[in-house]
Amino acid sequence: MSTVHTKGTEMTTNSNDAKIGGKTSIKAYREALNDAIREEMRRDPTVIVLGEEVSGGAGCDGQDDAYGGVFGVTKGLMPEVGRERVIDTPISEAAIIGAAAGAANNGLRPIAELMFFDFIGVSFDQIFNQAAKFRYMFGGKSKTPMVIRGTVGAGWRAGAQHSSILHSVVTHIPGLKVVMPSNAYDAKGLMVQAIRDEDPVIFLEHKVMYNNECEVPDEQYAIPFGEAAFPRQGKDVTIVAISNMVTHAIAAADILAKEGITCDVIDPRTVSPLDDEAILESVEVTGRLVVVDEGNPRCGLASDIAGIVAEKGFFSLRAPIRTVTAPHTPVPFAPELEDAYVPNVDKVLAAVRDVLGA
Amino acid sequence: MSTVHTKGTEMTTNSNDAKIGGKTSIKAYREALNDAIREEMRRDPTVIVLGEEVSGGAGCDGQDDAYGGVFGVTKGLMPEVGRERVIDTPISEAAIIGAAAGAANNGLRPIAELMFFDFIGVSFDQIFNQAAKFRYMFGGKSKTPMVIRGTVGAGWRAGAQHSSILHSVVTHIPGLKVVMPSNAYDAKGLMVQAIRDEDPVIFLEHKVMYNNECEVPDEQYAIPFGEAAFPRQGKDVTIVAISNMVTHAIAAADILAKEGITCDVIDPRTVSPLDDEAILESVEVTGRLVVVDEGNPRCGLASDIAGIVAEKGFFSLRAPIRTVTAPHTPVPFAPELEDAYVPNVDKVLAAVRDVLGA
Amino acid sequence: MPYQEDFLLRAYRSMRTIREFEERCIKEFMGGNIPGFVHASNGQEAIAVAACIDLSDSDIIGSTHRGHGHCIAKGCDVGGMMKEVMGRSTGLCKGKGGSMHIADIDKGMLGANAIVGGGPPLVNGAALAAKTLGTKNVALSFNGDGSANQGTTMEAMNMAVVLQLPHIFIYENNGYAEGTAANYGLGCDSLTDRNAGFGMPAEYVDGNDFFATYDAIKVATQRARDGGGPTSIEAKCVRFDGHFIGDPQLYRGEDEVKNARKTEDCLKIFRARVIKEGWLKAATMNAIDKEIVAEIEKAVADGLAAPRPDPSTDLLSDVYSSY
Amino acid sequence: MPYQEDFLLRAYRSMRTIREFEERCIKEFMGGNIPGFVHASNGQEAIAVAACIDLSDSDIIGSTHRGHGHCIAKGCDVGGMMKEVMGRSTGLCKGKGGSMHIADIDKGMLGANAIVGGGPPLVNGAALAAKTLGTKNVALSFNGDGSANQGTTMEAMNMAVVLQLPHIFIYENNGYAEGTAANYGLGCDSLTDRNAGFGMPAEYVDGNDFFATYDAIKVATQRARDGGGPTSIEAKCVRFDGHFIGDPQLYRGEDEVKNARKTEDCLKIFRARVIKEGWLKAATMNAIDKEIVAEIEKAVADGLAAPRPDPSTDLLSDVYSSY
Ligand SMILES: Cc1ncc(C[n+]2csc(CCOP(=O)(O)OP(=O)(O)O)c2C)c(N)n1
Ligand SMILES: Cc1ncc(C[n+]2csc(CCOP(=O)(O)OP(=O)(O)O)c2C)c(N)n1
Ligand SMILES: [Mg+2]
Ligand SMILES: [Mg+2]
Repeated sequence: MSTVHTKGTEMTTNSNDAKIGGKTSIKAYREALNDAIREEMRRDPTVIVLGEEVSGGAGCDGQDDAYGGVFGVTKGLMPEVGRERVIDTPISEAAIIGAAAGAANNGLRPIAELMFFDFIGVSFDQIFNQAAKFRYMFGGKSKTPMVIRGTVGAGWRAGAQHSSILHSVVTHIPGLKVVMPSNAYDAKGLMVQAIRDEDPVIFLEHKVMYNNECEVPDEQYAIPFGEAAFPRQGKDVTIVAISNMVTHAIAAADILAKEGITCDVIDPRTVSPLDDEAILESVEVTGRLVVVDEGNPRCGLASDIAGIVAEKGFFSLRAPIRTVTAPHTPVPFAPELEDAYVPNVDKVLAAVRDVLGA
Repeated sequence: MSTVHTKGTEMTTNSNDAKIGGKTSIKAYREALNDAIREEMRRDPTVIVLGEEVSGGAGCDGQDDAYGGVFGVTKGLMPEVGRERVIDTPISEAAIIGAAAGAANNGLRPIAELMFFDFIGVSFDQIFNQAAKFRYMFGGKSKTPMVIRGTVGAGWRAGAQHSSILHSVVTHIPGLKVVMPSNAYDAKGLMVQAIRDEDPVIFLEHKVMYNNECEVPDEQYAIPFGEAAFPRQGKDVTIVAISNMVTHAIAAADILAKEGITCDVIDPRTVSPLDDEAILESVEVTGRLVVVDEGNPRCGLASDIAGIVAEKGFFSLRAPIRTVTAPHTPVPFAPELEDAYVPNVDKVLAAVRDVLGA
Repeated sequence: MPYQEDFLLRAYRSMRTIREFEERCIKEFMGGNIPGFVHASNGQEAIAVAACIDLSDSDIIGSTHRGHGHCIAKGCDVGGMMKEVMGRSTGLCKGKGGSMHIADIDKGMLGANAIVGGGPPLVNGAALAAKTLGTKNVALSFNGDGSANQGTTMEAMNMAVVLQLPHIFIYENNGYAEGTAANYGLGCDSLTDRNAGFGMPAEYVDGNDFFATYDAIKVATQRARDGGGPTSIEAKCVRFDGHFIGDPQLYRGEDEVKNARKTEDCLKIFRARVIKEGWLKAATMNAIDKEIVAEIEKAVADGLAAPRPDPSTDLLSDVYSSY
Repeated sequence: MPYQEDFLLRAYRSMRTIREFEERCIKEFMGGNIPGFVHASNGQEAIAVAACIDLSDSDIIGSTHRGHGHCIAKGCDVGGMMKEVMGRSTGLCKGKGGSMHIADIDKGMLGANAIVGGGPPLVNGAALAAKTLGTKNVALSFNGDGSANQGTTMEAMNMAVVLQLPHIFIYENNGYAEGTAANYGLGCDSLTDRNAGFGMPAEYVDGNDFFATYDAIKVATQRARDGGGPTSIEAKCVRFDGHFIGDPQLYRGEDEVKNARKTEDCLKIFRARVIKEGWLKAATMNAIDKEIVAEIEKAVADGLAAPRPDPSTDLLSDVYSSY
């Protein structure tokens, strides 16, 4: 193992966190999230879940908990803790986020679900003008411990209004924390931290990853925000990738490794706060940076990171920074177009070869 | 005059546009906007204005046109064209933007006002998921010629919810154009273009600039989008600034000029599309870049531009890029804090000296 | 005979086309030929057709995620629609939109909408254009029991009243918003009464009865054309299948759908009525059925044979008119 | 005597404090001592006090841009408030909030809100916390005739009914939203009827009459505490000054305000009533007036003398609990 990252420890499942003791199991991203929420709800009676279909079947003749969230993330929680704490709501996202924020200021730790994070549009004021700003506007005299969960990203042929990955928009907003786990291990640990955190946390789950499995400790553990993971370490190129793009970055690194090119793959795990130190430290060694992000390019995370490095790590750079992002278009529906829209291994490989050739 | 910019022609009032023939007058930013809208409404009966208090006094016993917009930008329009075309609305921003977008698809050219652009939060879906995406989702078979006007920025001691400058959020969104004039001349020409444009345009007016005056041609003229202005030209440092930050960039350039340091001040005027060619061309000469932006730093315009240059202009760079932005905080209320929040001449000067010293 | 034969034939054909289109969509989706999220409107055909049958191409409708029926009722080409839901480049939206974003501006179909409550503000805009330009056109939005609770919908209702827009708000109350009962999500006892409170005439009709629905909407449309402003029409109906195709529908009562298909099928009810009244013959309708089966069969075959979009030309186009 | 003397004295003192506070704000704003946008609530005191007088610090209110009166009625320190609107570091929010963002969580004052309609969803949250934790606390949101038309407000009403939240929606109908008449912005004839349509009890009261308003809110509050869910109370009132301080109010009718100040002043009406009924003596109230003038005088003097925030320490703090 390379020694690029001083903070890096031996990795479990793409993560560099110190190994959690005790039993582990192979868990899907979805299950890992479910475990995290369930255990926190058991531990802390102030944790509630609210949103559309978070249980499902409200007022209906058939089964209760019919969905458990349309992606099944909150399945089984309502039967255990009851409708008082797993609350199906009308289709009123502003009211959902507002209820969570107001409750967070009054003793609860709500986990609000935006079924698809694309629905931020009807609730954005409650997120960016209310929850995010309370503490500052009130001179530090309030806290708003809440989580807003939502599924993001393309890949499901869901079209332009159900496939966005709007992390850059929320990362822009001071007062929010933004979390984007790339695997089940991180999903669990980051969700635990998100629930226990005292600030509003935007927790973005990539919809193509719900079935992705890895080894996950059975016990609860919290992964601190702002600490990157290093799923691959190397000295030739730094690749920063987030959420599902980590999958492609790792695949690219593994291909390149066979050619003798070692990539330092950094998964920031949380975009706000961002572990820019880890990135700068890596670029100091590699001199080359590729940032892979599924978001649109303008004012997006890729240029955000590129900008930070161009400012603080300039003298380390030996080649132009390369960003690999979606194009400046909405997400198209047709499979061929959507596949061309989302960055993939080939594009990461091309970018890496490009910065190495330069 | 330097020859950095091949497209640059003799400047009128901070602008490099070819001089418009005919009479000019000294006009405030507010008046220039009013002129632009009034003339377009006279010329084209499909242009309408809608929003809260765009006329003012609806249903009241007192004067009609009592406000003409709370900043007076649309004053006098209603008495001329009637309430049918200058439409006061309830406080329902989603419905305002939606009405504009739906009307734009059906033969009108609406100018919708968000009294403060901070109100984007309650209307964001209609902007980013609807208006911005129609054309793409519908396979090019629709057009949405609409303008969303709003006042932005700090400086009025208006607090966290009335002082934001959220251009980075809308710049992120494909399908939108984003316009931010820095002076009355550009305000008029860009507003004319915005109204005549076939795509949704976000038109952001900085609230501290409404009284700023300069020479403005009496006749109508359209300034094309995506063409930067070069209010000062120079060879030592490139300063990119937008909206009211141009004022500070020019002031800094004038101070530095006395010391023999010449700054190439670039005002992109439109952030989307962005005239990145002009920026790259300039950095090729200067090798040094300072970006000044009032927005928050993360995923903001400053790092957007820094990222573009770090990718496409890397080999021109002789020093780290410096960004001068607001901090990662909401806008504070107290005057001392707000003044410390907004970038100013001193901070621009410090950044320029920094990149020169490097 | 209170309705012209031609009218009845058009109504039947339109409803039957929707039914067949949706049933084939379900089949093709299950067979892997249609990607994405698809929400079928079978069972709710009468409302779509009652609302659109009298409209011209310059009258505008705005639809929802469950929009196929509205498209067909408004005259969109089923071949173009099938290609669109299959994601083909000759689809109505070049394959860029898909089922949830299908639109056909030439037919006055302003788009399905994958954002619940996204449509009504936009339809206000279409109505505002009609009013401002003095065209006498009307605009209709389709809404659900669930989307009634979205703030955008309620804002749009109030604004339509304030500006006296020619906008008919149709609420298809199928009893469910995904897996949530309508009467859970709606705090009120009656959506119609709630809407009346906004200051517009509000009617409740049995949406399984094409004729009752048609008559109510006709009055509303005429009022809107005459400058009388908006109306709310809540039409009770039944969603015959899942919220989305593939939904296991665990939340539904046992035999609920089975019974509804028997007793609350708007197509059966229509047929029974027109036969009983002697307005149409069963044989005529059976012949139409056959034609439609063939038409949809061809739409599917054409769809499957249609070209796929080419990323090198299609991915980046159509974002702006110019940029 | 149907009201205790102590209660009446508290009510009078509170209303009188609001009046004096607002009138001084206007003066200090005009004198350049208060920066920003300030919306004064003088004229509307009775509603704020009627709503809050029985509440404990653990009951929650959410306010609007016109929030000074609500703060005072809820027990916020006027000295801390004056410092806050002046932007001083010893203000209630360290000078970071200002008039439009004044809050005092310890007093159950969840914040003014510069976003029209921003409050009701949040107050639902406070009510939800009370319900979930079983505290028997209630939550009140203040709303205007204008903010009634914001989708967030309407969503919040429906959700409050669905979840049976202990939330009282107070609508201060002062006839205006900025320079737009309430009956222009509201498409309905009666906001109270519209709100009733959402499925909650809805009352209309004369907000200039402290007692009528108090009685109605008391019933609603008790119902909420008892698990009976939300209520809407629309209280008619008069805004004595501009929308914001400095507003030329061109849209108002001639003598409209002058007349209202004569005949619709809730403070005068209160005094007249308690004197007529023999519940309080004029002299007692006059003495209170004097005390209050002195108190506000001191608040202003203290405010002007208070330290200003220090950017080097205060600009970057309080964004997060930890980051
Ligand atoms: C803003 C938003 N919230 C939630 C959803 C997810 N969603 C899609 S359809 C639907 C239910 C809509 O119910 P209803 O309006 O009754 O229409 P129906 O499905 O019954 O036709 C939901 C919650 C969405 N697409 N958009
Ligand atoms: C979302 C939003 N839209 C518009 C405004 C601007 N604005 C501030 S107060 C106001 C009028 C509010 O009217 P009303 O609710 O009746 O309250 P009042 O001012 O009469 O107390 C408006 C339009 C705002 N602050 N927020
Ligand atoms: Mg439904
Ligand atoms: Mg009002």
